[in-house]
Amino acid sequence: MTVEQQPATEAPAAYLERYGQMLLIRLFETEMQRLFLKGEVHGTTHLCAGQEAVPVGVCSALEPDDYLAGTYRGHGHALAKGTDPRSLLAEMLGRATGVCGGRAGSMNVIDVAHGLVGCFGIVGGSIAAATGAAVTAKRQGRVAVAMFGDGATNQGYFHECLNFAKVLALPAVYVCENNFYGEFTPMLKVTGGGDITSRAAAYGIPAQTVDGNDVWAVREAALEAVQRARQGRGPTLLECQTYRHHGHSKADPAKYRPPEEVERWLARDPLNVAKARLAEQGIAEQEIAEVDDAIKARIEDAVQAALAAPYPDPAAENPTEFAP
Amino acid sequence: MTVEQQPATEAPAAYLERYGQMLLIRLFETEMQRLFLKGEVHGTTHLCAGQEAVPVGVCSALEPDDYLAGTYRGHGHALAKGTDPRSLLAEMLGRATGVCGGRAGSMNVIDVAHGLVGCFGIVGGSIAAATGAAVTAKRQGRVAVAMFGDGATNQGYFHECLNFAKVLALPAVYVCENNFYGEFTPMLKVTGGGDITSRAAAYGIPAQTVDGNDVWAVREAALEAVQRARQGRGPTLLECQTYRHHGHSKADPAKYRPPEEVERWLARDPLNVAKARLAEQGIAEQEIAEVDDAIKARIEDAVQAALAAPYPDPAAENPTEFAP
Amino acid sequence: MSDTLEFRVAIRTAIVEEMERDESVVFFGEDIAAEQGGVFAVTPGIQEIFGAERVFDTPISELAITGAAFGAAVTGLRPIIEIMFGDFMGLSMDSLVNQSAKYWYLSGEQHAAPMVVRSAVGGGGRFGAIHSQTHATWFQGIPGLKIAFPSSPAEAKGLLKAAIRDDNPVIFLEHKRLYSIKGPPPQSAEEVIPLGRANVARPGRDLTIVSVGKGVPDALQAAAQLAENDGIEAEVVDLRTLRPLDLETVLESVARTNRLVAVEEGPATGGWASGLLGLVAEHGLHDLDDAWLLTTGELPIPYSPTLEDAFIPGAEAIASSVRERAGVASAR
Amino acid sequence: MSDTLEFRVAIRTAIVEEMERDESVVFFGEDIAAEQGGVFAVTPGIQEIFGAERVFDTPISELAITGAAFGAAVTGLRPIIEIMFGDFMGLSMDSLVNQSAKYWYLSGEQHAAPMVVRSAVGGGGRFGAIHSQTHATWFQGIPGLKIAFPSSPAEAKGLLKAAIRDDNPVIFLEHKRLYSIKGPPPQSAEEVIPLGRANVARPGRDLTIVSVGKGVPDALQAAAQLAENDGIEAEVVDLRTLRPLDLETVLESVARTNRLVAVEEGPATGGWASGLLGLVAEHGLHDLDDAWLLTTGELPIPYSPTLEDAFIPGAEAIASSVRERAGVASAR
Ligand SMILES: Cc1ncc(C[n+]2csc(CCOP(=O)(O)OP(=O)(O)O)c2C)c(N)n1
Ligand SMILES: Cc1ncc(C[n+]2csc(CCOP(=O)(O)OP(=O)(O)O)c2C)c(N)n1
Ligand SMILES: [Mg+2]
Ligand SMILES: [Mg+2]
Repeated sequence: MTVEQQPATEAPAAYLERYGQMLLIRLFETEMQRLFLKGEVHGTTHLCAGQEAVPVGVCSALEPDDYLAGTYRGHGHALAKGTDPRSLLAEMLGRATGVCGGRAGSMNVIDVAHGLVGCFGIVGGSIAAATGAAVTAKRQGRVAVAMFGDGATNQGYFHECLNFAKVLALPAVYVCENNFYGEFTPMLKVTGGGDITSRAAAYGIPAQTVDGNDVWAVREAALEAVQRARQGRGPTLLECQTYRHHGHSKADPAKYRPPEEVERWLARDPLNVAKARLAEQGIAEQEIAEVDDAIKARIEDAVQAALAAPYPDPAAENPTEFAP
Repeated sequence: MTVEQQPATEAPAAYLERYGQMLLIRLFETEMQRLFLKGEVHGTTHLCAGQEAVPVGVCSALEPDDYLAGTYRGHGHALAKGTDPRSLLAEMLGRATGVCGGRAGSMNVIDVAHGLVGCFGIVGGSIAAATGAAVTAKRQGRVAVAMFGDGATNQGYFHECLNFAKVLALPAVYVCENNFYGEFTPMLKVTGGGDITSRAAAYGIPAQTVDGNDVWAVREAALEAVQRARQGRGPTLLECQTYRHHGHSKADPAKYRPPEEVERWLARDPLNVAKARLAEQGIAEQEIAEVDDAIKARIEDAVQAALAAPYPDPAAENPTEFAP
Repeated sequence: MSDTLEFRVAIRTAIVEEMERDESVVFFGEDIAAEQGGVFAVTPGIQEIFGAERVFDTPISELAITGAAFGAAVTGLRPIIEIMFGDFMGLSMDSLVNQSAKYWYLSGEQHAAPMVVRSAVGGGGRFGAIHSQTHATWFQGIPGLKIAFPSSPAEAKGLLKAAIRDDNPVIFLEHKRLYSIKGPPPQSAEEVIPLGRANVARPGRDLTIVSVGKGVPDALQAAAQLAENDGIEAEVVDLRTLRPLDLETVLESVARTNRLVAVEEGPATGGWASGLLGLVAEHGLHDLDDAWLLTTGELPIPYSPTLEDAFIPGAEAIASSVRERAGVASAR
Repeated sequence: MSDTLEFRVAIRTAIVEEMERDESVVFFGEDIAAEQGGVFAVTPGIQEIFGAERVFDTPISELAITGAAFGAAVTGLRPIIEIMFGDFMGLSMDSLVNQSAKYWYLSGEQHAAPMVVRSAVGGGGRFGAIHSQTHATWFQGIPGLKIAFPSSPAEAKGLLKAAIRDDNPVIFLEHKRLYSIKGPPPQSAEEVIPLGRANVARPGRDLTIVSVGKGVPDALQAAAQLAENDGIEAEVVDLRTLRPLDLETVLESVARTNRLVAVEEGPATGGWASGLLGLVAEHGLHDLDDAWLLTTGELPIPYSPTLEDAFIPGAEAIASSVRERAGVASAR
């Protein structure tokens, strides 16, 4: 297969598209929070607001049939990979029209048609899923991406899978969304050596720290990693530094974070960073406003559709334990 | 607790003692092989002949009440830590007089009285055991050592435990006996990056490559690591390069190793290296011969005792599932 | 002492009391020391009492946490660890099964591995398939492990104290849906409930309902309904531990009632309930006039509320299963 | 085709035939491709046939191996992996339980995880407590997993072929003491034995002996002895798979014989045998005149030959247990 690298610089329309994708995720999360408080989202949910640039930048470097494995903080992973917000939202609300029929819920979304191998509730699980997908991808000329957090780099999964991918030269890209906390615990307190890229380097895997709040910085690093993978030159690790705007999950007010730190990161909201870039590119405010409206409408529609959808009827469902 | 470092240079008697300890292990392994072929050692067994300098050098840097966790290739680990060859040999033969009453066998020896936390049949298990022992040791001013192979550095245990020990500043010493093979597979084929010390370095753990066939080189590195641990400065990794003289286990003729490689390592037999050093130290051949005879007699005695010992009588045994 | 005890407070109190009593007890896990005291807010403020040497947060490394607990236990400490959700216990399994469980026996009884592994388990909270499992049956067949699963605040406190004092590795299950339950406190603060003895939580003559954990309050509620509405007097046996299994108490109960239903929040195949029934059949076949299981389907636990509610057998399901099997039309 | 088939050859042949048949089948594990073909010399030369893209050795990383198999399976390959000894499956458990087993259901039946996890299991080889376990019961309670445990070379071949073709994750157990056993080959090379159907390995009218894996040849040997020496005609049911569990076949047998013994190389508490007995009690109580278990003690598996031999129930133990329970003094 010939490997053509997509250009890191894009046409203005593409810039707007990235922005729109990030906004889609942001508004999705806003709705999730609202719907959670209304009792429509059940159990728990982990919002990724603030981290949108990472999945959007990464997925902009992928072909539609490449694979992505995300996490319990996975709404952005799914949306960036192409999952329909309608079916994602319905899933979150436990409705029969959800992408998994309401069986999976917020933490475990799977969307095979869009190459979303799954979102994984076990910290580190996405790393294994993508590593395995990369075994398949190698045959197909495809690439498999794992999304995971800083905390996941302390899991055996991380170590075993990165080494495994390296020795088998798998076409995998390991994307660490370093948001500097695992639940309530600061990353530096639990990460020996304090540096994630050097862990990959120890396996002989090229690694790079990326501004995870700049979607184009992420895109550029991802393009290089994806090209390396497709050319048979093995895995790459990207450490995308970013920040979550909310607490770890619905129950967490995130009081453990110093206000100055939060301020600093809010000032670098990836949507603001992107808007500044759009302005630099000479894209008119009007055009941006149109995107804003379109995305808002899309989310609105998804919410309406989901709320109107039925819950699965246990008496009518005919689930099978095994594939036939 | 005051930390007094033992000198790396030793009195001549100590030189002879190290040599004798290595010889004890070597002759033990020779007997193990013989007894295996005679059907007296059951199941399987993993010999450490060729690697004696590592446990002997490491244990020479320890106090008797420090902890050691060894592996299924653990006869040397146990003997170096002080397990009586009589009770070890009896255990190997499945006799009631074995250090574990014949219940454990070759791969799972435990000798609490000598600080041998255990020998662990799971690759990487020793790393966890020593890490946990180091949690206790930290309170006691003691040190805990893990012995493990190159192959074990690909296990989740390695990664999780080294990071754990680093962030908790545990008094642990991680000793990798790099004998360049895990079973039939060359280390380089399965070890991304090809270098073990850089993995530790990635966790911020000081690491050093050591000539694992020179007991005094091992001792020197171990003394430094043990001192670091006792002073509260956290864990160290030592990669001791060495070679096994036999195949992986009883069933393995080790044909996968290039003859030149085997030759090269046999020429650096740790016993020969030690003998050369003894000569340098001006220790007379006569003195060495006396040690040889004493060790031979000790092993002979252990073999006789073990062969004469009864098998455990299942009808008379009264094992308990739980500690009372 | 207050009149009622909350389940999560019972857990916390047991830990605090035992840490005060024995300074070899240490406690660690993910986010357990952080301000909130774990994701279920069970252990806040414990680090403040006992200091960071005895109570500390760890990296997200279930295997290291469990392995470290093992190594610490066999060298003289008595670790309590938290593996946040029981679902994560697969990551811990090797160390528990191959190290902790076997140490006492394999060492020729030189030393045991006194440690407690606490986890939140069970469904009903809409946490989905990977945060709702009950891992007891993964471990029930492992000699050398004890498995405790309390059913009320007082039981939780007494069993956890026993687990901490026990010289063996104890897997301790805390059902999420019990954390906020309040109940009468133990008779005395010192009360320790021995591991391995089932409890007749309600006497009855018509049938025996056996369960454990949250199944017990469900069974008690069902029994109350059955007594009131149907004139059926169900005896409820709380197993308390799934290993060791107190078969005697169950057999004694069945000898009186001749009917047995075992209620498990999990599938019938490979569950503890079917195993219990099998042991009763082996040892008390001729006392049995009827025996059956009330379990979940043979599926993972679904997220959607309608599906999850239908999936998990609660008090209603128990009561109607008894009515149906007893051929009683509900009085209601 | 030769007259007799060795168990290890049966395994190898099944892999080779299925890899020839379907090029999405891949095979990896520790030292499986190396010259010897794994520590039990089961798979030599397979890499030579299919190349290093389809057959390869891995690092010693059970969790990565299993996780990679999962990821590969859900994207279109059909991996066979070897986790050398069943004892190591604790390291693999998280991925199997939380990823592979749940994929079909959780995804809303978008895709399954077709994969086979082969391991050597069982005692009797003096390998000690950490290399002799049978991990089936760790997984039996996990919906979505199949568990196959063949009892003879022909069964091994047919069941492994079925497992490879199955769209679900299958745990495949190979008893170490069977590897060198020879037996009649399957009727045809194409024979595939469906997963989930038990086999009446020997018909009989007096009692039913249920087992799986090596328990089946042991039971057959015991049945032959009992027939010859004691005039007892035992029916032997080979479960073949522990999930799904073919209860029907067992119930039919018990309906004929009214007596059941389940033989398991493992402890009674938390084992599959007690669970099977429980399910029989639930569904066939009134067919049962007697039911019991023959298991190991509630202990880890000891190393010493005298201890191990006494620990594991073999043909002799089965025969004498039947005699004892039937009140028959041995004819010998
Ligand atoms: C194996 C496992 N351990 C613990 C948890 C509970 N948990 C969920 S998210 C989380 C923090 C993960 O931190 P990180 O990897 O940095 O990702 P983030 O949540 O910050 O995106 C923890 C501990 C889990 N889901 N799985
Ligand atoms: C978890 C686990 N996986 C696999 C094995 C089988 N096994 C025993 S020793 C060994 C090789 C280990 O290599 P290394 O760590 O280099 O140690 P060495 O044997 O060379 O001393 C393997 C794969 C095991 N015992 N445990
Ligand atoms: Mg994080
Ligand atoms: Mg090695």
